[in-house]
Amino acid sequence: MTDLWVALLALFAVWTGWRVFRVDSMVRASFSLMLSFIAVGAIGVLLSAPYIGVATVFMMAVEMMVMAIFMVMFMMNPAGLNPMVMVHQHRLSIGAGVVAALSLGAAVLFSRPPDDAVRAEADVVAELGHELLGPSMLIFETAGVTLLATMVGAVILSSRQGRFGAADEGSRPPGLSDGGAPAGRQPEGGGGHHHHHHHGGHG
Amino acid sequence: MIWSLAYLPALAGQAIWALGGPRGRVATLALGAAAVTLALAVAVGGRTGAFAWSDAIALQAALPPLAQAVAILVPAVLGPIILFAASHEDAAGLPRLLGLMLVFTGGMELIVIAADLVTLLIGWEIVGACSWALIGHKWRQQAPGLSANFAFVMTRAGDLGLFLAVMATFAGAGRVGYDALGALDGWAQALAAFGLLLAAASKAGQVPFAPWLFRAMDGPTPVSALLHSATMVAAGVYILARLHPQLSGAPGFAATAMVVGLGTAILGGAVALRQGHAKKLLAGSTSAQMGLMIATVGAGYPVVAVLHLIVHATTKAALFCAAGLAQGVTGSFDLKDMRLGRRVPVAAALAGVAALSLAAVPSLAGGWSKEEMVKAVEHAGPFWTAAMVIAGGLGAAYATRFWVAAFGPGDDDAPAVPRGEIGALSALALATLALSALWLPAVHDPVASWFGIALPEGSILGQVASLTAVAIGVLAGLRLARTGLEAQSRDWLGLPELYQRGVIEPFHALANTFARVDDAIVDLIPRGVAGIGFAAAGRLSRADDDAIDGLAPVAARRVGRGAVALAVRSTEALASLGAGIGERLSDLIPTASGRLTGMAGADLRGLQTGLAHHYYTILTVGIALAVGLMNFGG
Amino acid sequence: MPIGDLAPELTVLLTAVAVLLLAMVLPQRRHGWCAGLAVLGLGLSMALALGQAGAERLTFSGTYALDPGTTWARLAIPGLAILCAGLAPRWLATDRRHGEFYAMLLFSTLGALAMAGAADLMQLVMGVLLSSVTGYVLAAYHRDWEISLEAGMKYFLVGALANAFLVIGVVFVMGIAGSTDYATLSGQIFEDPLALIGLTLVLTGLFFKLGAVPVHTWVPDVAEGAPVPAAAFLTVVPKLAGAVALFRLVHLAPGLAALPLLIALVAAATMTVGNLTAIWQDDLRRLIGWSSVSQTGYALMAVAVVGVAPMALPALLGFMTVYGLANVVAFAVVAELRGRTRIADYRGLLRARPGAVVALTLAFLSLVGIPPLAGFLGKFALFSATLGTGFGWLAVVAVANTVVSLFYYLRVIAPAVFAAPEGPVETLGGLARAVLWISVAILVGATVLWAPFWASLGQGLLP
Amino acid sequence: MLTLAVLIPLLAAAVLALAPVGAGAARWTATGAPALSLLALIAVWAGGGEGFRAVSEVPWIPTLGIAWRVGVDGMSLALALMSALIFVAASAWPMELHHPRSYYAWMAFLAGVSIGLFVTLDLIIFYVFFDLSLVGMYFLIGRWGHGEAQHAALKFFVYTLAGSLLILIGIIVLALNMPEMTFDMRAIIDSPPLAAAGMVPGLIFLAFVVGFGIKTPVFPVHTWLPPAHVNAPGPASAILAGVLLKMGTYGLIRIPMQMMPETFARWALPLAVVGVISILWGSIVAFAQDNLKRRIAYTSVNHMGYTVLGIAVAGSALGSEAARQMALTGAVVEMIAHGLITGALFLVAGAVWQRAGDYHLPNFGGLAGPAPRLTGAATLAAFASLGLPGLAGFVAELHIFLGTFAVYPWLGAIGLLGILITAALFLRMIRQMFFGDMPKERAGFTDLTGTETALLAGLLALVVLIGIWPAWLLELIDAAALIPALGPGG
Amino acid sequence: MTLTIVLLGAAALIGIGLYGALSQQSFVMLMMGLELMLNGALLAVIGFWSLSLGGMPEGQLLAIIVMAVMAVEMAIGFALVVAIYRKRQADMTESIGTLKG
Repeated sequence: MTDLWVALLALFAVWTGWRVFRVDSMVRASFSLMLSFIAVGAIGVLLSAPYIGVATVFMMAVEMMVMAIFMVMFMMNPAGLNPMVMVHQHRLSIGAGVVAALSLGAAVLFSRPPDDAVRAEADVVAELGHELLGPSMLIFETAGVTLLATMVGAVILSSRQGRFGAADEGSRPPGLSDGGAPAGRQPEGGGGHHHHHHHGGHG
Repeated sequence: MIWSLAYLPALAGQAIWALGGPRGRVATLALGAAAVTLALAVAVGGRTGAFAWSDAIALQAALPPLAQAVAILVPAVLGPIILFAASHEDAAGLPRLLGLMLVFTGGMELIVIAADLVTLLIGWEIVGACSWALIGHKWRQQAPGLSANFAFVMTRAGDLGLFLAVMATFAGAGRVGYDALGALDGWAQALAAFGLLLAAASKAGQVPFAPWLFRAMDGPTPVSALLHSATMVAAGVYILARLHPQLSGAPGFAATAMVVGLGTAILGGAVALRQGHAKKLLAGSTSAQMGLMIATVGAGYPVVAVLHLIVHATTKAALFCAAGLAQGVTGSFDLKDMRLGRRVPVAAALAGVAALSLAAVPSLAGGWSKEEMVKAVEHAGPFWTAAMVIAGGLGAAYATRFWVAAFGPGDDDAPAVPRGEIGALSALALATLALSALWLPAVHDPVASWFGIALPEGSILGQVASLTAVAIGVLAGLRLARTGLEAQSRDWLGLPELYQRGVIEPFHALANTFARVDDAIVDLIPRGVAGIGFAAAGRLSRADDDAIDGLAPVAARRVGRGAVALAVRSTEALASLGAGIGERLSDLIPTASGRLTGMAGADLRGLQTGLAHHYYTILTVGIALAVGLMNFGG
Repeated sequence: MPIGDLAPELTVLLTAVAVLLLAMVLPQRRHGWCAGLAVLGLGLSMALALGQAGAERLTFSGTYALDPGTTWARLAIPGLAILCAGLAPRWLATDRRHGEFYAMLLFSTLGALAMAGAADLMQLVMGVLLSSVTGYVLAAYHRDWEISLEAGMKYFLVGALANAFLVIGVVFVMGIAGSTDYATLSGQIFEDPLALIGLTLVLTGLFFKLGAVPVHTWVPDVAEGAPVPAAAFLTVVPKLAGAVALFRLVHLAPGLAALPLLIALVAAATMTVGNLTAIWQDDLRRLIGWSSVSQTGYALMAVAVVGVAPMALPALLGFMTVYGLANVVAFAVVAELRGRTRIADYRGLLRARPGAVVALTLAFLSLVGIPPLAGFLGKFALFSATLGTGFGWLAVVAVANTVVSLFYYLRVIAPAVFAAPEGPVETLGGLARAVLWISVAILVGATVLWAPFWASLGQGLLP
Repeated sequence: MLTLAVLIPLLAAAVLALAPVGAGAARWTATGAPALSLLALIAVWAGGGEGFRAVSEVPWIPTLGIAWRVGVDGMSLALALMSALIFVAASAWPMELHHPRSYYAWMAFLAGVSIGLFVTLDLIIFYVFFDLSLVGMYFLIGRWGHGEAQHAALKFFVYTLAGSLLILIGIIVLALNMPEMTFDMRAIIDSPPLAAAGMVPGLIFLAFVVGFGIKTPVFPVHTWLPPAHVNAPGPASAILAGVLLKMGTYGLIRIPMQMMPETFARWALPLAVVGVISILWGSIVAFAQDNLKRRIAYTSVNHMGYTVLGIAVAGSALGSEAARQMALTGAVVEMIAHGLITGALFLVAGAVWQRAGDYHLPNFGGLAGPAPRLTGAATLAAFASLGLPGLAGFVAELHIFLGTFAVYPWLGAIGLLGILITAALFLRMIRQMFFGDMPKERAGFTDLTGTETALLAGLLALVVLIGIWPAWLLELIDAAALIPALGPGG
Repeated sequence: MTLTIVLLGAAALIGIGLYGALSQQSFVMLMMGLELMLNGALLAVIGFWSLSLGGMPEGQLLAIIVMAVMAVEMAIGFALVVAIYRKRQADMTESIGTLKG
């Protein structure tokens, strides 16, 4: 029974994953992606990894909400809700995806992973806790530092205003002479080809 | 001590050149050096010397009688020539001229005293280089420079034979002394013998090297006199005579020497007979006379050849002085313009002595030594003797013709007074007269015993034939000189026709073919690459047209010059090809790889499009390949 | 948990946090002080590392290795980071978030250290991730300069895909081998295709850090677009760490014949692509970027002969050290010349700025491997390690590439030395110039110091 | 002592690079430094001894068997002496220069490097100096050359670096195959590794031959030479031809011949053929050149062809011991002789350039009038180069041909053609330059100055001395000690 | 059996994700492709942990790491997209093509 659910959920995850690139707006795409994640999270719950599964579901739900809001609020107004097709090297990409999936599938079929299912009585959440604060503490801590660094970095890059006014003002290389233009290649005319040219409801 | 024979004149020559000074002082110093050399040559007879370079190579010197005779001859002839030069040549270049002549003499003496092949080679090449400098003495003019280069390259081509001989001797015996030469056998012996013959033939102006002697005539007259009498040209004969004991064992050596010698003697005689240029006539005669001597060596009588060499040296030096004197009077070497008998009667008489000696008229020295040579060749067989007799007849003809044309009684009787020239001429003519004493058994027997040989015995028939030929030759010479010096009728003995049909026309056809090929190649050549080779070839063909009548001698000369021209041209073509295509081909190694690399660089640069999805593609393809390798490549 | 084992890493971490805090309180024009603090912290970290130099053990339950490789990384990485930090104060003087730059630099250094010492695939992933995310930020640090942002974005795009592959690879390897622990993985023959794919994907993740083909595409863009101090850092420090990490990983699968071959082919491709593409560059920074791709290719020669040649590890470490030095010198010259980067702008520079041209020449000749500069000794070590194994042909490929590389290095030097000078040249001066000369001095001194340095390099690594 | 001989010029270079001295002082510093080296080398020579002498050793990287090792045998001492002498002449040669101080710094640097290359006994140090010579020459040609100097310098550097890297590979493989890794030349010569037949020794030999062949240079890897010469300043050309080319042939003797004799013997014939081809090719192509320097440059290919032929014969393990010694003696003498002669010729060419700014031979003529000393020097050098007896070139070529003929008769015979063509081309050059009419634009051409005359006279006097009395040189070289002992048939 | 199905699902997700990463012009859509690949990794690690490795704790840790990678990459990615958008109003990969060659 569980196996059937798992199989169906896996199929659902794949199908929704496929939908991500088939739907005609980014918001729908991100909801499809969320559904795919939720399916995987559900598989986790079914396969005795409740913590991981639930964490996945919650985390991804939040992330995808953020992503959707992000697109609506911040990015290409009103493109976030508009139908769109924005692809390049499409055939090659399909080919690459198919080849990757098929060869991984073949590898899966030809591989002999150990056959040792999780014991039903195991207290997996506690084991995870012990692992995190025990043998793998260094990894966990490194992950923590990484998250910290990511937050700092993201703030640096994205914040508009800093302590001293506009955060990015003056953040450019020194010129060849004091106050001159930076050396080397110059930016190409201020975002000349704006995306509006590329999609306009033909989708 | 023995080495001083070589380095003393050489050093003296350099000193004289460096010091310079007025005509008289230079001449005196040079004469003094020649005299000292002469004295040394007399004094050091029989001595030996060695100068070690390393364990393997030591320069050796020795002076057996045969060598000593030549060693004495060289400075003895040099003296009068210095005298001649001092009065005949411009004062400006005189120190250089006399100095180089002394260096040249030193080189010749080194050849004479050499007792091993390396020493010989050293002298051999130094003589060649000095002759280059001497022929090119008048460097401001175009012709002497070209001629000097031509002569040097030509003789050096023959020198390669000497190089081969040295190499073969070392390879065969591990040493390079003359004694080692005798110890050779098999291919080493053959290579050594024929290498030496080649070298000797080139120095002695034998076919096919004869043309360089003509080109050498662009040098000053004293140089010609020296070159053609006791040095350079004589070196070829000398070395064959000196090494005859060691070489005669090589199979085929004797016959080849005789073919070359007698062939040149006849062809050279014919050339001389048709010449209108005084010095070139004499040059042709030198080839012919050297041919006779080489044939004599081939017949097994080296001492006889050397005796003729000595006689010929005084004779020929005298004749060149006479020719120079005549040119001094008329301003050119053209025999047409001469007939100076009334203007310079004394000189004419002295030249007459020399000319008769060259003609081998009995009672004069040349007559004796030539008859001895005929006797020597008789031992080789009747055919050789016949050729020898014919050559002798030709010699009598051109000698007579020369004298009559140059010093026969002419119309103009305004006296001209060449002083120093007369002195030199009379010294040489007197020497010729003195050598005539060799007719006397009281003289020639002790000479023969000093050399340690017996003079050859000949048949009466041979003597008669030879003398008859001389007589006919003299008469023919008289007639030829009288009937003028322009082109003769083409049916002279039928030979010109034969040459024309058999050699000249086919050769022209061949030359034209080559010329077309050459043109095709020349098109490939960047302009200006040609230079000396083409200039030389052009000059050769012009000289051909100017000086040669299209008669018998033409064949010899054309073949020789044609061969040279061909060699020069083919080298030229190869050089241009090398400089052009070949260099580009070898330059392909760096440039082509460089260019390919550069193109690959430009192409690869194109891969870095600056577009992220292309980066992704590269990454994905790379991973696919890596996965494939990991799964299937192990 | 012997927390002291990680004292150098913790020092870097604490310094990073301290710098972050300091940057919050300092007025903007004093942010240069943060550089001082960072340098102090890195120096302290090096001193602590020196104190643990002899250690040879696994720590933190086998997730982190203390061995010669880690010791070297703990000295070389902070050392080079100090030089890069020294280039920054003048360069970023106008930046309003100047202070945080050093925090990111320190976090990135920490990531590199974590990567170099990782003895567990998961730790490796975290090290790579920390190093990468901070790297993106460093590359894009000139937020008011599109070129820099573009460089950061491209770095991110390539890195994100590569890291995704890395994680997938780790999952597969763990799924088949049952562990991510090097000590457990060591010697296990990888037979299952899934495990082999996993291993390949993990390698790809490290190739990304090293800038090796096919994940080299970010290097020239970052070298050209990133702030020069960051470019110097990013083309050097992650590579050093990646090289050690890769060495450790390849060390794990001795029986896998295809693995050395793969590395060798990647090495050949990397050096060739890097060199050939560098030929016609007309931007100096980009040229250095491509040259650093090719240098990665040379370094991989040593990895290809892991386990076969006893000198492989010292050769790798020695080569990477001098490569890093020479690269920092080259970027220091660019920094000192205020980012002057078009090759045409270097014409006749010898007259105006002889010091800079001499330094650049020394750096380039060292990168070519002209003796007696240390770059030669590095290449010599690589050749010595490679020749005599089955991968001698790699040395020949490297020779051909070295010849090509001389060509493009001379394309910069020749006009600088031979041409007539053009116009006035301003410099950055200050700490940047000091760093330039300090690094030149170290580079030149490396020739003499090579013998003790070489002797101190370990021959083997812990799993 | 030998270390001193290397360090003095290098120190002088450092001083010149840093200290602000005037042009005159720079010139005398750059002249004095190799002169002091020359004295040091003469002291070593006077010290006498057999085999490697004046040896000293300072460890550098002991774990890898690399050390600063110096010491000379007859061959290297002779070459070092010759190099020092040529550097004295080339540095003292009067030049009008921009940036004279840097120029003389590079000259002194090259002097130290070149002497160092010949006196070192460590393969890595050898390689170091080998490469440094490229760097020095690159900057000399590129900065002070004329015409297409930068391109020529680039080609020179890139091409010869390719060769040197092959040598590096060879060196490393040799050292790796020693029982204990070492780069000590003496140790490797004493027990040559890679004796077995097989692909690896063959490939390593090939690497050495190509590497040294490029530097030498031999056909067909010689094409870097003419442009480098044509565009270099005269004294730099003199050094390039006189000293740097010798590094190739010296290396050929020292490394492949002495350190892998079996392999060398196996491949001696192809090498000899390459030598003969170089002889002919160099002379024939030189014949077609209209540019004075190009012509002299190609004769270098020709002369180095003789040297390579001699070396190949010496290592052939065929023929008699005496013949091989003869060939090797000839090869080494050819190196010395060619250094002196071609050095002199290129200095002459430099003098011509300084006066006329032109190398195109048809634009010349009749210079014997205004410039007799120049004519004399050029003629003497040309005759020496074409192998006239009594001059050094003859001694060399005679030995080479004697040895060659005893081993490979046909090659010896074919190679002889080279001396004929060389004669033709040099005589043609002399005639074009000095004889005949003087073109109008050459009016005012001046003769050699006193300094120039003295320097050329010094070099040429040695040429004459070697030509007449080579015994001292042959004894110094001691070719018998150079040829590795090898079983018959190798 | 279940494991195989799960892994095949993971393979499909990775393939689709790769397709997305290669084909999408928009930064955001491209990142969704990367997320999908990591989703596949997550599915695989859950499958391995539960069905193959006997629930060993490192498996869960790896799952967390996969999530951490997702989060970190997304955060920094969005920050970069924001920064670029602010300077250039660009949200597509083609619009950042200055650095090339």
